[in-house]
Amino acid sequence: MLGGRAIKPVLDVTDLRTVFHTQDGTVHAVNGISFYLEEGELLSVVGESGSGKSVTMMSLLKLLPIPPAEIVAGTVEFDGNDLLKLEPEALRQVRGGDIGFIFQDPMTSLNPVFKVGFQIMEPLKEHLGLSEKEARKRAVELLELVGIPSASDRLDDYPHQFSGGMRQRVMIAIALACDPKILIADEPTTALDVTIQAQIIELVKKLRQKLGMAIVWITHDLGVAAGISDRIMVMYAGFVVEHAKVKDLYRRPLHPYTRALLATLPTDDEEGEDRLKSISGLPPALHEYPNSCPFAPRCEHAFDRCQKENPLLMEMGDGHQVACWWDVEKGAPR
Amino acid sequence: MLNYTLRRLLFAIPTLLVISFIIFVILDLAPGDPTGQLPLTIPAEVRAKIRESLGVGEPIHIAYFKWVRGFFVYEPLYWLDQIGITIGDPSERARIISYATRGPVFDLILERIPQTLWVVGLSYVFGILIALPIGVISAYKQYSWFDQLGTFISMVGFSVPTFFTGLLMIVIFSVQLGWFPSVYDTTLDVNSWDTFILQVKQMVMPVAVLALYNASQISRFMRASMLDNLTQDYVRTARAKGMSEKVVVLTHVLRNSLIPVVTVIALGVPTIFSGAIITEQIFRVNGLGQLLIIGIQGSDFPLVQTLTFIFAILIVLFNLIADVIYGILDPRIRYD
Amino acid sequence: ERGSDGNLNVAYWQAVSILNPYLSGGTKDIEASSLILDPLANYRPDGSMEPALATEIPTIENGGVSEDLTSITWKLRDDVVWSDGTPFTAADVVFSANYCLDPEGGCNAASNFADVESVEALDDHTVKINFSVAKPFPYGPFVGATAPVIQEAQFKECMGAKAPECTEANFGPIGTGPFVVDEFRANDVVTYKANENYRDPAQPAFATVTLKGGGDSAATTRSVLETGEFDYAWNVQVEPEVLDQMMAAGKGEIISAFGTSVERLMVQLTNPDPSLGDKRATVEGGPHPFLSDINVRKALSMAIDRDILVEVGYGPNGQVTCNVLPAPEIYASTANDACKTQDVEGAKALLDEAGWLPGPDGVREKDGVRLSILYQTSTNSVRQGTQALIKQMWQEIGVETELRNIDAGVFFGGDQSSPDTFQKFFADIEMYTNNFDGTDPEAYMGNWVCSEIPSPKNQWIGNNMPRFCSEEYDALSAEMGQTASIEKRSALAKKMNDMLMQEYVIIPLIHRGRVSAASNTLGNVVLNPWDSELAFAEEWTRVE
Amino acid sequence: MTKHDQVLVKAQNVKVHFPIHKGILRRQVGSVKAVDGLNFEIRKGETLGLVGESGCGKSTAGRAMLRLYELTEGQLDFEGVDIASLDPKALREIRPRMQMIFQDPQACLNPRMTVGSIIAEPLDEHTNLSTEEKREKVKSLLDAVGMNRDFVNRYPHEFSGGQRQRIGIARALALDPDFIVCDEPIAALDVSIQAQVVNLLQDIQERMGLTYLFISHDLSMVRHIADRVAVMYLGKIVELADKRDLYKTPKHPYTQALLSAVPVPNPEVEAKREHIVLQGDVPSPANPPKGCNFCTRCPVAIDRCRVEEPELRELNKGQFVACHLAE
Amino acid sequence: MTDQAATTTLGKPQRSLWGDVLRQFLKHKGGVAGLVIFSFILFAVLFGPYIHTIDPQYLDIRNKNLGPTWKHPMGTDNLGRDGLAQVLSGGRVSLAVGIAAMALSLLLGTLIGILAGFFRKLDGPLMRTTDLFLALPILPLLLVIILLFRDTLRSAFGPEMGIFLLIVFVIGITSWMNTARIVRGEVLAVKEREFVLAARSIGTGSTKTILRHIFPNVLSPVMVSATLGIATAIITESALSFLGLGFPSDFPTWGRLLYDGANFMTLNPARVIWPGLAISLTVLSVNYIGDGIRDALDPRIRGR
Ligand SMILES: Nc1ncnc2c1ncn2[C@@H]1O[C@H](COP(=O)(O)OP(=O)(O)OP(=O)(O)O)[C@@H](O)[C@H]1O
Ligand SMILES: Nc1ncnc2c1ncn2[C@@H]1O[C@H](COP(=O)(O)OP(=O)(O)OP(=O)(O)O)[C@@H](O)[C@H]1O
Ligand SMILES: [Mg+2]
Ligand SMILES: [Mg+2]
Repeated sequence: MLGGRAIKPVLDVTDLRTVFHTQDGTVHAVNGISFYLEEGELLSVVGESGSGKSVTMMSLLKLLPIPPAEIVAGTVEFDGNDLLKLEPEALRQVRGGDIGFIFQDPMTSLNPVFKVGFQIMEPLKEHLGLSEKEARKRAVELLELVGIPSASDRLDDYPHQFSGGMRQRVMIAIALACDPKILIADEPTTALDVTIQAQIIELVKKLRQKLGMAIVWITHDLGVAAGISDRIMVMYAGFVVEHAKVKDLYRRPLHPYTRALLATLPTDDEEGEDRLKSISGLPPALHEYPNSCPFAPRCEHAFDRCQKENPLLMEMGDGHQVACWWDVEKGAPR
Repeated sequence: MLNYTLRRLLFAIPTLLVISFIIFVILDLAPGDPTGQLPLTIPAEVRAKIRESLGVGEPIHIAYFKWVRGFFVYEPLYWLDQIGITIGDPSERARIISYATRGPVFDLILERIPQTLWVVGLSYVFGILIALPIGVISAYKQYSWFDQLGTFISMVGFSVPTFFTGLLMIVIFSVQLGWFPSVYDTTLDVNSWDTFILQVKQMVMPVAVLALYNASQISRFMRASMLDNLTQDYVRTARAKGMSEKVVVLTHVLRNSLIPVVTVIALGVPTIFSGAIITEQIFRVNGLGQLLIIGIQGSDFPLVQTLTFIFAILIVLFNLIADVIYGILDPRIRYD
Repeated sequence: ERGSDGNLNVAYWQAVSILNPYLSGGTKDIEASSLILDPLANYRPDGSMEPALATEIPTIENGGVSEDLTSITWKLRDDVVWSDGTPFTAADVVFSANYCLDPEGGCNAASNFADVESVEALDDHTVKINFSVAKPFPYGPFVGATAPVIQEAQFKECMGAKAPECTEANFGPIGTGPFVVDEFRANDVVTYKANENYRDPAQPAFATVTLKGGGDSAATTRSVLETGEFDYAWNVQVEPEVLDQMMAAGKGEIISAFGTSVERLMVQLTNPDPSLGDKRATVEGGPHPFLSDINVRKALSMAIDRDILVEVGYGPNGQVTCNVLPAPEIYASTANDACKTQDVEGAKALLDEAGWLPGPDGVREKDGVRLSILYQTSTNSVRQGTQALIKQMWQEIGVETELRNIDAGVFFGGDQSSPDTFQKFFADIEMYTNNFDGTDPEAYMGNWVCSEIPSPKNQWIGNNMPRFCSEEYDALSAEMGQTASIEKRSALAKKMNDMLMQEYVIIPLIHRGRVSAASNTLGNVVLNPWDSELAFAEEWTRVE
Repeated sequence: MTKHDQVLVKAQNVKVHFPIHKGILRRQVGSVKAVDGLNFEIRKGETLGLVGESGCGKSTAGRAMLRLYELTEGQLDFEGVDIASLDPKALREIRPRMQMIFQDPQACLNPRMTVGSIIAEPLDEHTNLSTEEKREKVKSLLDAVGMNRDFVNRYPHEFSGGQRQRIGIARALALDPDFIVCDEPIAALDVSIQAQVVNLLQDIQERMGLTYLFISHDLSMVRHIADRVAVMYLGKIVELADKRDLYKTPKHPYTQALLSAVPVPNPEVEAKREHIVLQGDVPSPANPPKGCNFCTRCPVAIDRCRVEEPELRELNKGQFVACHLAE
Repeated sequence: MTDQAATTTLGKPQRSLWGDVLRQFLKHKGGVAGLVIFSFILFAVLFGPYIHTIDPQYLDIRNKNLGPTWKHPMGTDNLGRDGLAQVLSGGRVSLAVGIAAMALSLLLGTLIGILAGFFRKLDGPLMRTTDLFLALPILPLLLVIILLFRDTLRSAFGPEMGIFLLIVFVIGITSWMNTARIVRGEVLAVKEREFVLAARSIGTGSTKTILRHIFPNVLSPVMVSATLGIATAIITESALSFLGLGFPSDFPTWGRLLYDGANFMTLNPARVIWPGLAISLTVLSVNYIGDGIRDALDPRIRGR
């Protein structure tokens, strides 16, 4: 897809589609998403709430509740296998072993009744077959790695004895436990304070250098994404609407949605205008598979083609892809 | 936690005293008379004499005081005596005496504990052992046929009174098939394999009836609690760590789901001692429940008062235990 | 041969709570202790007396009873020893009497010792009982299981107020009877073993006895007749058709015998209207608004089809009766047998004649008084069946009935504070069974004299539930107390019975048999309606 | 700054401590010093931003402003009336003049009441309007917050977060208040919606001359909306200044760290920025450190900071800082 | 899309909370099945006696212990009373007692639970009271209550209504404790929700806060208690009749029919099957209705 891919990606997702069967009908949460991840790079996924970021990532490892969820199409190539076709047993080895996952809410993502140490050691024993003692040693190392002081004492604490930031570090430690090739972080800092968020981001940057794993970083904070990523993927209503190298995207956003998102942010020199720009309207309910552009109702540039045809990702050069019929740079339809 | 427990215990004392007094007043007001069970051929004057000799009709405050003294002073002293610690003059002790048996109430109660624990207690244990897996599977496979069937059976088990299920069992297993005795032998002394088999046989039916009833309630709680926890975020975390479903459900979810269920179970324990009246009656297990009902029927005031008060203590105590267990099981809860 | 027949399993649906009959008048307790304790004489199933610890039954003829009827002298067997091996002597008998006579002891058998002035041991094996009045029937003390002999040595320390404290003795009395207590669990089970020192070396045939209490009547019966777990079930109260079905299993039989029990309706003659306050259901409160009319009472009796009551509720174990004193044979009147056939038309005519005419809803009324009856009894499924039947029968003659059933403990309990006792009788009709101990009806017939009317003045103590008061009846009762001759006594008793019947203040329904169930493998069992059912258990054997 | 001359709310040494009970007799053994001596004033018509980390006492302070919590100590003047000591009746009278908008638009609306009745509740409590008048008022309020009038009969769950927040705002406006405490009104909203709500708040402020206490942890948004900003740390204000001063020349090391932690949505800038990454977590307010509250995490702390508590002092005109080192 | 969404929502007819609840309820298969069965039972006991006109108290001794016949579809009992007529009229009483007692117990339980949960000061005393009630000996208490109130009620309301009130009262007063515990827990949680604080900031008083905000939000657990409550009340009533404390003996209720029939189980199975089935079906259907209502009341589920 993307031109000039030098190395073989560690993860290659093509045309992933996931739906939820609910009482009110089918929700089309992920509508044919393709992306790849190269060794050691950090891919940010941004988009507003409900755009399918989490569902996409959880589909990869079938972490969704099935039913109501159903992965209707797609392949997830990892290590020469299609994860979606893997036997449950083999998939289990990938989960936590090869691919680590960090979830959004550190408050609820740890099991409240087990000691932190136990929760870190669990995957170590499961995947690496470490003994209790070895696992404990490794757990201490991991906690030290993520910067928790007096780690060996804190192994016997319960999650509620940790602050939010520390819990998120524990989550990271768990995800890193088995030296995964890929780390998927689903909004890992959203629930945290800015200063703590800065700590975590700093930590991830450091770990990346040290361990060199590939990372998918889900966020809705364009600021965070700007600081850490190599590439950015913007999602809207279950589609990828724009995809580019990070500098490219911020310098030259091509999709009206991306542009609008960037515009809503308050700027440094607030002297300029008194009011923020906002995107009117609501994201669509995903009750049917869209055959028009899902952003069209909120789009200032929408024209008749947008109502009739859903744009596919189009290569705009240097790996910059966009799914839009309107060329914002020219101010005319493509 | 210790502080909390101590404080609750401290508060329990006045509560219990009030409870004991209220029970006393209720029993005092209650109609009925210990001579009511005597044949009509016994003339009224003789009845009056008997009543007098029992101490019926004393002013309530005196009677209450005597009972309180018996319960809180003389009985403990007596039992201390039994283990070899003598305080005061043993012959002075007026223990609480039952009207009907003219024997100490505590001895009667003590005699009943084995069968109560064996039958009713065991049925509670079995009920729990049946209920937990049913609850877990029902919740894990919500709306599956297993779940539907489980719901159905537990509702039936809950709605059919035990006097009916008990009798049905007797008709089938004792009368028709002759497998199990319909009468529980409390004097059976388990000292060999054969007597053990006998003991098991005589326990099968009452335990089954009660276990069904207990299981149907507990399994509902278990199911609800599991359902609550299965959708929690940490479950996803466990799966993402690559834990097997077995570990996810039986370690992570179960441990959390058990917290409320265990307290429900603890709250149910006092009913072990009082709750199985009808079943005890049907199979003639003659445990504490039957003792209570006999006491009530015979207006055996000291027996009823003492038994109900012991139940009250158990209720208050297990309320406390339930709360404490909650605190122990759930590390987030810290009472202080 | 003693102890050759293994274990005897007996089921009582009321559990035994104490083994000292003097401290509990409960039938179950008395019968359970009758296996251990013997009186001087027992009643046989035919109503005759048989000496037990005595050598013979004292009579005027053999000089045992004094001519003036004020004393009786018993000769004791000299070959009897207590189960602990010590000899049985007259001192034990004297002690037993004193034990019961002690005013602080609350002795249940006190009525057996009524009018006893003193008991003396003439020698080691002769006891003389002196009465303060002439006793035409001097067999109250030490005859029958209610008043057995207890061992002085064991109960010496347990006189009077101390009686209840001797738990060990009360739970395991030493006796002269065929069995001794092995283990006693109050309100649950008693196990006995054969008394090594029993006076008849060949008895008892059973080595051990288990007497299990609890459950209900149907369940105990089932355990004899259907499952065969038990050999004997006491006091069967089960609907006849259920009983038939149980017997079809072929494991046992129903045995029955007729004593003096009569299920009867008591008619309230005074006004039970709650608005009367303290005067409610007392003579002072005035007569009953309609039951004071003898025509109404008579019509109520006529309307009842007693055959159906028997058929539905009692089967072979009940007989229609028209007397409140149906037995023994010599006392049974035949003057009232008309009641045996239902006469609805006659009843209606009677009421019409008396001016009780059907109102718009079919209920008869006169001067604004409706024939609306509150009919109470104790809780018991057979009684409730009878109630329902009678309600319908009365409905046919235009009488409306409201049924009420009261817990037996409350109904018979005599608690001053309860409005529901049978003595207070705050209802129009009440139903229960009564009988008398032994074979002598004097005390029983004395229940309906004026002075026995319960009222707040005597703390509602008294047996004259209908509040019937007749000088003539009182005179007859007094006369009986002075009469020794059996024939004259029987004539007096019949006359009193007929008076009550013809006044319709008591409406007898059913002469109830005592019914028990016995396994087919049990031999020599005859139901004894005059004494403890277990009084002759030493004679029972196992047959194949 | 002429429009902001009159002082509307004045907090003097406001403290809110939550008692901690321990022991068998539940004696009070200490307290959570959620708010520990606030001094500031809010002028009529201005927006005072209040920023700080989670748990530093922002919400408690906001709620204390409306006396939803009883003050442990201090004085709270609302137009010269000390509301901290008002009796319940007088307090009820004054309630309509001060209102609150909550953080979680989901949680602050009763899920079982219709939008109409939610907005009408303050009217029920404080006015004698007829049903008809109330309905009209509710509709005009819906207009004011830019919602469809037909939504009155719907339930909160049928709305998006932004719409729900508008409902909350409409409720707060129902009684024409002078002062509104906005407790993180946009924290739970999506990026694309946040702007809508902020714009709405600004519109209303202009139209109705409202005064806001705007609590947030989003420093860029506070910079956008506020006139002056107070930075809180562990129950205390560490810096209070005009927003320009504060963002340009933060004096307190905590403010500096806070500002540097805010990511900038520009990869080029972001790559070059120096971040001051604080170590450790905020200490527990039940057990604050001796001396300066910030000394445990402060990158420049000196010994004096661990002993002596710094006063909030006016460094430049209108810029208050509580730091020994600031100059 | 906004326009589209707006028009679809506007196009819908105006909805109310209860309308929504109903709509959601109708989607719950178990709930609907339960409702159908329960309505059927209700319908049968209300109107059945007008179709099957035999007097349930009429004794037809000559036709006792019959199996099912055309005239007596459920046979007759040992006094010749018609089984069907008894089940129908017994159902009226059992259901009335079940529903009324449940209502009373819920009322008490909810009230006490809310008060204890909402007012910290009341919490201790009320919860100790709950302990007290849990510890009270039910049977003697019953005897006392009946002793104290039976005659008054009987003269005020007539024998049957009087006993009905008494039984409802007794069952109600001895079964509210669990509801109270549950509601209290729930209130403690709801009390901390922000909308309660919002109400306080508006100046809403305690009473109104409770009525408007707390109560509607603890309704779900109350509903669950309610469904279990009906079942327990029906069964407790049967235990009362069994002890002679209930209705007059010739007054059929399901529990009593089952109890009286138990000994005739092998002789005439119809005597236990029908009342047993009636109780079980009622309990089962009420339980499913409860499930349905709970789901329907839950805005989280409904909101989706
Ligand atoms: N269990 C579920 N049942 C039904 N629909 C679901 C379920 N989980 C997610 N969805 C729907 O799938 C869509 C995508 O959800 P997803 O969680 O991936 O969003 P997101 O981009 O991660 O948003 P956020 O930033 O809020 O985490 C949403 O419309 C959501 O409503
Ligand atoms: N009712 C209460 N009882 C005891 N402590 C409380 C109470 N309310 C708040 N606290 C404590 O007071 C401190 C300040 O809480 P507050 O909610 O004001 O913080 P905040 O700055 O609003 O945080 P956030 O950004 O998370 O909303 C916290 O440590 C909190 O735990
Ligand atoms: Mg997400
Ligand atoms: Mg807050």
